[in-house]
Amino acid sequence: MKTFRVVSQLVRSRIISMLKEGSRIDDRGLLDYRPIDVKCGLISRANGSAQVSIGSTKVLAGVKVGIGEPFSDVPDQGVLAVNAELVPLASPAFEPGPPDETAIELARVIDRTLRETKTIDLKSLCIEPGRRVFVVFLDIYVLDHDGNFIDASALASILALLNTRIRKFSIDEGELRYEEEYVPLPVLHTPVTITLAKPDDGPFIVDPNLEEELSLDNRVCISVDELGRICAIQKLDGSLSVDEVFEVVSIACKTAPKLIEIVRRESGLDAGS
Amino acid sequence: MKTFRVVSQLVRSRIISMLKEGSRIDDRGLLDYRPIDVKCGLISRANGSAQVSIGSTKVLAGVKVGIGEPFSDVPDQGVLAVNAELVPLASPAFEPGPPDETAIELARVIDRTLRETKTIDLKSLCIEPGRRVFVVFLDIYVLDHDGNFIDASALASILALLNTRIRKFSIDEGELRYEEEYVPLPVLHTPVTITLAKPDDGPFIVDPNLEEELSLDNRVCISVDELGRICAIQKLDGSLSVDEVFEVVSIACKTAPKLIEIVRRESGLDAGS
Amino acid sequence: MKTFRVVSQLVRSRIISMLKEGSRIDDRGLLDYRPIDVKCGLISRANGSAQVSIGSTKVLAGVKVGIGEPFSDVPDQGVLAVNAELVPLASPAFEPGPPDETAIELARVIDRTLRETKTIDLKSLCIEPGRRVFVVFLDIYVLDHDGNFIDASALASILALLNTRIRKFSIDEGELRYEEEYVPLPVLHTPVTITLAKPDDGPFIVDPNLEEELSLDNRVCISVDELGRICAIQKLDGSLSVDEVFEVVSIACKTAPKLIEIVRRESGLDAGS
Amino acid sequence: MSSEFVRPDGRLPDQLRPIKMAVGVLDRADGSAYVEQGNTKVIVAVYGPRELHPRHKASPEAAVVRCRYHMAPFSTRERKSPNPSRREVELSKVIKDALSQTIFLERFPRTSIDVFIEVLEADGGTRCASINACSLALANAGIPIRDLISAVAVGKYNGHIILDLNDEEDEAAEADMPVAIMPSFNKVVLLQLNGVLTEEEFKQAFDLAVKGCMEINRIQRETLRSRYLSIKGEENEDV
Amino acid sequence: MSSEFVRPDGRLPDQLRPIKMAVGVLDRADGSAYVEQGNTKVIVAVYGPRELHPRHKASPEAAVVRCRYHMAPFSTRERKSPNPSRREVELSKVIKDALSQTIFLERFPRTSIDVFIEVLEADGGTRCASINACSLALANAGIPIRDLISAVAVGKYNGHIILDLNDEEDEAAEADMPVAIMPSFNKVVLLQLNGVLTEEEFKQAFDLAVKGCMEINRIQRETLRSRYLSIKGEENEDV
Amino acid sequence: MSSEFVRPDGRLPDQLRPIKMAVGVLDRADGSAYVEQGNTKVIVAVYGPRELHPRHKASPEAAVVRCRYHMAPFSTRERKSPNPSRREVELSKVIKDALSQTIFLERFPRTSIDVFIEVLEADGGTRCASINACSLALANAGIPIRDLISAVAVGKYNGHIILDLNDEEDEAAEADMPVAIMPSFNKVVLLQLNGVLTEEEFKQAFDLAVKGCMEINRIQRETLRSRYLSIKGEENEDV
Repeated sequence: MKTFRVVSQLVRSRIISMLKEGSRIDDRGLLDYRPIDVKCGLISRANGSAQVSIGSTKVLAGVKVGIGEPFSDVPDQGVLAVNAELVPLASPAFEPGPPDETAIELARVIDRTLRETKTIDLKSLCIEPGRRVFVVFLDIYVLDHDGNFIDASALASILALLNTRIRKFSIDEGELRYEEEYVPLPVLHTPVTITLAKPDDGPFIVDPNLEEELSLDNRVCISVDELGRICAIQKLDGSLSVDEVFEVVSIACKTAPKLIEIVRRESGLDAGS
Repeated sequence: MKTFRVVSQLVRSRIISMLKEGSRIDDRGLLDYRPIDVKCGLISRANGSAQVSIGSTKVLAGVKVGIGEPFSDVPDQGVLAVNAELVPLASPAFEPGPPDETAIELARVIDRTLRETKTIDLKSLCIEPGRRVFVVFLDIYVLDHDGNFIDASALASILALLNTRIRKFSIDEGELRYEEEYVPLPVLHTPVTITLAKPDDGPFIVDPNLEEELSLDNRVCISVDELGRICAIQKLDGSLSVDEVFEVVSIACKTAPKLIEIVRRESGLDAGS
Repeated sequence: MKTFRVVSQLVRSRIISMLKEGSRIDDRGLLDYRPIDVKCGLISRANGSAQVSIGSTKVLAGVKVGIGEPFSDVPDQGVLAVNAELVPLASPAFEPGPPDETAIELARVIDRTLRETKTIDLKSLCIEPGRRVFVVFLDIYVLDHDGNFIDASALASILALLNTRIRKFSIDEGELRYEEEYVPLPVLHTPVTITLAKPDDGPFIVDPNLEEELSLDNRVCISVDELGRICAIQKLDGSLSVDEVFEVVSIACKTAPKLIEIVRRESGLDAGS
Repeated sequence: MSSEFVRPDGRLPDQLRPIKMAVGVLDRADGSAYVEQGNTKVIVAVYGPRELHPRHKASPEAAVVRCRYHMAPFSTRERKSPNPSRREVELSKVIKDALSQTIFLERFPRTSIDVFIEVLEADGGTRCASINACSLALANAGIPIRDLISAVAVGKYNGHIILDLNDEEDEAAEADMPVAIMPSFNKVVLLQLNGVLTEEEFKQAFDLAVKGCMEINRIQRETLRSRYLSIKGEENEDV
Repeated sequence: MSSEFVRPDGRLPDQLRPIKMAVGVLDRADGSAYVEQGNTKVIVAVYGPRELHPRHKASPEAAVVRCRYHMAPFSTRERKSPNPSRREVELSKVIKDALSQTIFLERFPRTSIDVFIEVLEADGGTRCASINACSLALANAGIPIRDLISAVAVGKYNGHIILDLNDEEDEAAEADMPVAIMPSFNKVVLLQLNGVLTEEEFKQAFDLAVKGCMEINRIQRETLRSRYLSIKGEENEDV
Repeated sequence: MSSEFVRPDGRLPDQLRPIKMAVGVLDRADGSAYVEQGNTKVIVAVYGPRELHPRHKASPEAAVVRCRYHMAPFSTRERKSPNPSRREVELSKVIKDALSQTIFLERFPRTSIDVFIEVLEADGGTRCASINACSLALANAGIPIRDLISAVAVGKYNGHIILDLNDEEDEAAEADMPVAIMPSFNKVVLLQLNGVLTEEEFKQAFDLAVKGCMEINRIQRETLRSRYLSIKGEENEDV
């Protein structure tokens, strides 16, 4: 998809030479995100939803909860199914059709981030072991792609999950009973993802915009949760030196709390919100 | 499919100028169909079948009745499944492969015509509510495309349904029992479809042949049943003025009885046949 | 796939003119196979496996045994499912993607060879008639294509089946019980396939290598079992005269025992092995 | 029309749902628009005119309109598979046909104009809301059009002819008839009937649809003038 | 052959089913034919030689034959999904290979000759009926061919070698062997065996197939001469 | 690292499984290699640089690497459908990205270099074994590379940081982290973490991975020198 570089050689050179002097084309600090804007609960037909803008990159995540069969290796757990669509609205480089390798990579990075941290308490979503469990469908829709849709997707995903309400239920002798009341989905953690990029010879930045993404050869994303645990890494483009690997992990761990604070504030986890 | 106009500018001009003077290239009246030929019951392995020719346009419809699951929103009704194939025999413009947008539109227009009039008494085709019902597969095969395959498909479809015989059955304590005897499918109505076309500046015709279809920019089809009820409309190409909308509906309502008479005669619904 | 002939006109002419004088470019006799090399049981995760090389043509066949539903017309029999992949490792002419017509033809010829001879005793693989039976998945992987992958696939298939071990089981009041012990799959016959080719004007050869396959216009394969029964024929390329049909059948019947001996030796069916 | 008939959501038979429209809502697209009609929410992006691949699909005489009507998996009551359904394929076609009537296609030979519709929430009337958004997005992209197309559905519900059905009404309706018009030209560019009407009811319904389209057209024009419009002071934010 | 053995439908072992053939049955196609053998009904259209897209699939030396053998959903006992099955893919290939032997392909470089087969009713022997219809349709299209290919299946049923199996016989048969020949050249262009035969049985069966093909070839030639032929005064109408 | 911790298969935490490598194992391919790490068995073929179809996917500036990581249906505990899974699509991408770092792509504009990986048996670490085999196959094909990429997974299992997880360990592990490096350049070209680690554990694990890669790189170099290598005298034959 990104085989054609839509960025000119001139812009690319300028971005790299500015970075070497410690500045960015949009005047941000190297480790600063663009403005982040959040709207939760836009989609009333979804169980949960959140739209996140980072600069003009815009991602909408929606959650639907249904009933299905558990995986045979964890028969007593609900199912989390993450899907991502790079819909062609978002970029001239995106084409209609089933998810390509980039969309699949996005979905799988978010999936791992949520799954490995046990962010959703899937055990509490079992109805009848081995037969029926709740299935949490998380659908990620990238609507406008101005770079770094992974971090925006991670934020929209966790916010949509925190926004999700399901009918309170009880299991009475194998019978599923719903009550009138709606309750939150059991969400136990708030992992976020930090994407870093750098030119072959120059410093790391976080949250590359599209021009930066296309100009910088090396890119990696790292997920970190509120306990400071590293819960997913994916080298995306290019390469890192062995020392740089430690550097990106360190930057990610330092940056995560700022994003987690946004999640907590926007989702009402913090009392002061 | 029709992006390339296989009709020459000369033919097109001649068709339009003749129409403005009230005549057609094949000498028909503006509101006359080409000769209609019907053969019922050709396919002995099908539960019902009918082949309809309108001029040299030829459509074969076959009905198979099987057993399947009902839709969850109507658990006590049988299922009607309409599929249309524009098989590549029929035209150099048709390609092998899954149904394209034109074939899907055809199937959905026929489906709506039959479904909205409740032409098949689906309630009588329930075996075990929510679990097992009869499924009526109606497959439409366009074999030769010389224009107006929609009307030919609608005729072939209703005639194939009227031709359909199923084993007489009874439900005895949830058990399905077949008897030796075959009985007709419960078909309650006889809707037909009328396609009209016109040049931007000229009169309406019915039953455009292929050269007319390719020469006239505006086309619409309307389904009407034996009670005079309008039961489907689809603007196909171009546009109509607000007044023309009323005109096409009026023409369709006046033309329908002639087609319905053919259906009744060929299917033996009329005693005099 | 073979629309482009990768063999030069020069090689082609040389192969044909040598054949007319009774000799082959690799010095083999007309009815000689290239060296055949067999390795059984390479894949420990499979229930059975065998790799067969004929010259540098290399095919790996693996067998997995699972549980599934029987076919509705033989509810009391296990299922044999044969699939063949011409993986793109094997030839610049093979492309990634679902099996094309050549791969499907390969799988279906092998399938018929095994099915018509009742090589696997499928009746003994029924668990619960109409509901649950053992399914024998035979997957054929062509890894290196230097001609005649059909015969190599047939050898690898029967050897993989003979190599297959399943947990000993018993059916106790409809309950499936496994024992610790592993037992061989019930394989009753040892059919093999012989491929012959000839120029329009010249003698038949067996086991054409790739250059021969691309140079000779006429090709046919014939399966024969240890009882001398002809159990599959497929004309592959070109044509045969009526007399030549009898000739190829006769050659196949004479050649089969040599291949069957290899199967028996490598699988340990012969005591002397 | 019996003015005393009150609909499930309290509307009168000839009353539109609250409408919200905005243009230029996406940065990468050449043109974009967002439309809400009641709970139905649609976002549209337009790209083009641009080079069409593969080239043999291009026309030497005019631009080709390509249109994808697509529903987000979370937009419907039950989760919808992201694979295009037959309904989505049909709606893509009829919307494409409608838009092709208003664009000056002959000015852009060998190109495509690509219209991408995402239904974010589906509560009835999604194809009409889509067409309304497409019109705005084409205008926002600066693509020359003959007229702003406006669309609305009418239907027959409990024996009454009503305007702008929501999902609850649609499911129980005897008939549902989406209509799109080019008001300045008095042209009908989309017309479908799903259901059963007498000739008399059809006339009544169609007249109501034309009135509804005129009202929507007025709001579209205001939106383009102000680049943003919120009718009836809803609290919901735009996307 | 034991002439006393009578088959389920009353035929003798070496007896063909009633055959009906017609050419030029479709208007749009360059050539077409319809063939009935017993209840098996097949219709074929030929288009070409015509330009082949995409061009890199064309050959600078000869025409490419493309062939689709396809079964109508209502043609079989259980409804068949319209998606091509593995069986349909294989049969398309072996029919294509057979037809490629008879067409003067080298006269039409860079083109395709497209053969579309629709099985309308399947009661055994559909690939052979298809080949018989393809031959007629190629001739009807005026495509130069070396010979009219003729095909029929033979098989072993209850220990007897029989000609032209219907579905009931096919399902119970020990062997089914479709054969297609170019009679004037004494060439076998399709040969498949599905089942088990001794070498002796094979010879007997193959000889019977050749005889059957000759009989069918005669009927094909008469059909082309009269453009229409109905053998044995069946009541059924052609398609 | 607690050297007293012994793993299910008796290995020490920092111990690789037995490794077997061979190059030039296939005749048709331009380059090929076979790698076994424990029971994990992988075969790789490289074709190219060669002309790329369709041409608009080629780059005028450099070769395009295309990579397919594919698992044989019999390679896994339950039979795997041959259709590519989402996991296989992702792994194809990350392996392709890794290989693209080492090949002098700019020397072969307008071409593709096609890397086909077949996992014949999957017992953990298949992507790393694949990368190790890809390196060898590229070298075997004579494609100029900057360095021989070497890969191995590290993980956290029962609280211990361990090297080169097999399937049993992988399924029970708290974290699994595949790493690929270009040793002469000290470059990390593949890095994924699947699981949860503290920053401290990450450092420990990553250091262990680098050591493991160095050991594998030594074996790769010996293999290329001898064209065949069998470590630790395993009885299994190579493919």
